[in-house]
Amino acid sequence: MLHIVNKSSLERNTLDSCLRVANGGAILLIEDAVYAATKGNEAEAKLRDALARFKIYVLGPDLDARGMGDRIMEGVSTVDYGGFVDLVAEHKNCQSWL
Amino acid sequence: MLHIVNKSSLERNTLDSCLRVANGGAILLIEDAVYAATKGNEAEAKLRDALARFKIYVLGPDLDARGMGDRIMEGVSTVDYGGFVDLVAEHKNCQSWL
Amino acid sequence: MSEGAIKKFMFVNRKAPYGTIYALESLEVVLITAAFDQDVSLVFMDDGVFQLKKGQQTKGIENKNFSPTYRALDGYDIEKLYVEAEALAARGLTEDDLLVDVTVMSRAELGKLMDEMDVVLSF
Amino acid sequence: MSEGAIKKFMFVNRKAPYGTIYALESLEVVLITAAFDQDVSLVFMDDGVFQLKKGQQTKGIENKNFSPTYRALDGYDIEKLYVEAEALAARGLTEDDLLVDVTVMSRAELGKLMDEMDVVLSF
Amino acid sequence: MKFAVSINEGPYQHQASDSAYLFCKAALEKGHEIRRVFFYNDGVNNASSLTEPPQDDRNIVARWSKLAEEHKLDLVVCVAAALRRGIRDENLAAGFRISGLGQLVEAGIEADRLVTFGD
Amino acid sequence: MKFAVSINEGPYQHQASDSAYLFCKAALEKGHEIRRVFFYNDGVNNASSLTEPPQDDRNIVARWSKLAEEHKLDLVVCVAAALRRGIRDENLAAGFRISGLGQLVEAGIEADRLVTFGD
Repeated sequence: MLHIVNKSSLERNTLDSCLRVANGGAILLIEDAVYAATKGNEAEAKLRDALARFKIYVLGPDLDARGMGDRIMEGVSTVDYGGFVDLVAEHKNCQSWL
Repeated sequence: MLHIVNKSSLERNTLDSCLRVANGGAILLIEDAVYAATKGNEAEAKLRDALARFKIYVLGPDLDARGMGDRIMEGVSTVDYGGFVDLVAEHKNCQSWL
Repeated sequence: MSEGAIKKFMFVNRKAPYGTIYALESLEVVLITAAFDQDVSLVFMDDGVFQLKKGQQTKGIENKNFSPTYRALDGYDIEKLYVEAEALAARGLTEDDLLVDVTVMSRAELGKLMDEMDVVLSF
Repeated sequence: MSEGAIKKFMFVNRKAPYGTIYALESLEVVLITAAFDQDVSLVFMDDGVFQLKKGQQTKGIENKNFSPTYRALDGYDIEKLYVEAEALAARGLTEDDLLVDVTVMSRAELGKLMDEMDVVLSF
Repeated sequence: MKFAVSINEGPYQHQASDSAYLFCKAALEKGHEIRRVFFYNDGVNNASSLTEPPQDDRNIVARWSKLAEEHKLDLVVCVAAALRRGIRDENLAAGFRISGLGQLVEAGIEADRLVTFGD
Repeated sequence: MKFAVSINEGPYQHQASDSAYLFCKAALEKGHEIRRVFFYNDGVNNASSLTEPPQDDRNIVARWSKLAEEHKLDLVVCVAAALRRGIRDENLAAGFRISGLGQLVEAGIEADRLVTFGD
């Protein structure tokens, strides 16, 4: 299953909820959620732990828009909108954690 | 100064930000923020500590709408919209933590 | 149109009522989805569990109390209501506080259920 | 109309850019407030510090990069830019990452400054 | 005392406009003056004359229009925000007017208190 | 593959409509089908023909209309949500149609994947 998260984990609880409840699969961080996958962010350790259970992706255009393109943490993969489409297609189902 | 918070502290960081930065004065919890002042909520201990530094109010109509009117924690005062107006008038300035 | 296909729809309710419209709009889709004879599950987690709290009185905020609708779900054969145990506990609530009968589940069980769905809508 | 009154306006920016419009709309009010010859302070705290991050490139999201406007504030005599030290640290940022010169303050100092304002607008 | 109010979210989706309305009503009942209500960001959607909520729900737009008429309130919609969102004179509800962001700043200067309602 | 997309927020205030648009464009470029785009909640405000963003900004509504024309997309606006927010046939942009919530459920049934964009 693909989990899509779009809010900064330092502002809202959606990433935490996803990590707490979701049963593995993939997580795609888009919009303001991309900050969670950047080096030095308070969420970094949490994300690193999550890499044991999830494949984690971040939407590159959202990362670049926010000037964070060069800060992505290790183990997280960058995709473009085409990659976003592929991720949705490859997984049996998806959920946007709004 | 009057600090107005309107989001649940279990969903967003606004109450935490307010408690972290604000320098005392009064806090009014409205809309979904009222849950923070109810017994048994995870925010209860945090609120109790805050009572040492802030006078804390909760908007009664919002509490009643959510069926939590009988659960308000000790030390927090309930006001109606008229009381909300009084609080704004009594304090030199106010801020909505959006 | 649907050619008799039945899909598993899950509605994930994570937000408190009245502060935003999502809880109400979720209910609207739930009712329509049942009318399409689909397999409907409702999940209440995080602040979404507050949607089911007994005793909502909205006169003071001049808004409509839509919580009685949860009691009516049964009449539309919507019976799969799941509540996150950890969410209830973190909010000082117990099953007795809720308007309707629900199945309380651990977060792990909920995650597993989610995986089995065809369509997951989050509100 | 304002009869020469000068008030202390503070704009509290707490949200990341582009995910929502608030950062952009805050800038609009800031510019207008300066045009009214008011005393203007900008505070960046929580995710609001990301608004000042260097190197924003918005072509990929087909949105407008409004971050150069922060560099232009100086030209409107808007010079009081305060950034929460703890917020920077929690996001792996340093002053070198920021587009403009700012005064980095502790949360306690920010709280004190806030108390001295006449009007506080939060975005 | 002179209050000003600013609303950043549209009707129904968020409680902001409801809370602001009940705040204004209470302030007026207490004999305060509402110097201006400023609709900014999605708040401009509170001014659409085309809204038609279900019969059993509150009519947020009509409620503002009525309050404005009864108390001669100045309801100002931010022109730039309104253009972005499709609010113009042709779909502007009674009691509202479209003007610049300067009206918000002016309200902040002239009022004793400015209270913001948002998301 | 057949996709359906649901959008819960209005233009400009949140990135939801931008993200959904770029997702749809990428899916179409890859040869997928977009079975329907459903506008729900404040998402209905994406369909206002009266929007007029600043010259140097993207025109979110026009962009959807253009994509719909080029790819014969079915852009459906929820009627109940639209009435609450003042979107009607008289201010409906080209390429959109107003219909019931059943259209969202139907899209969920008929499409292989339903992706939601919101706040």
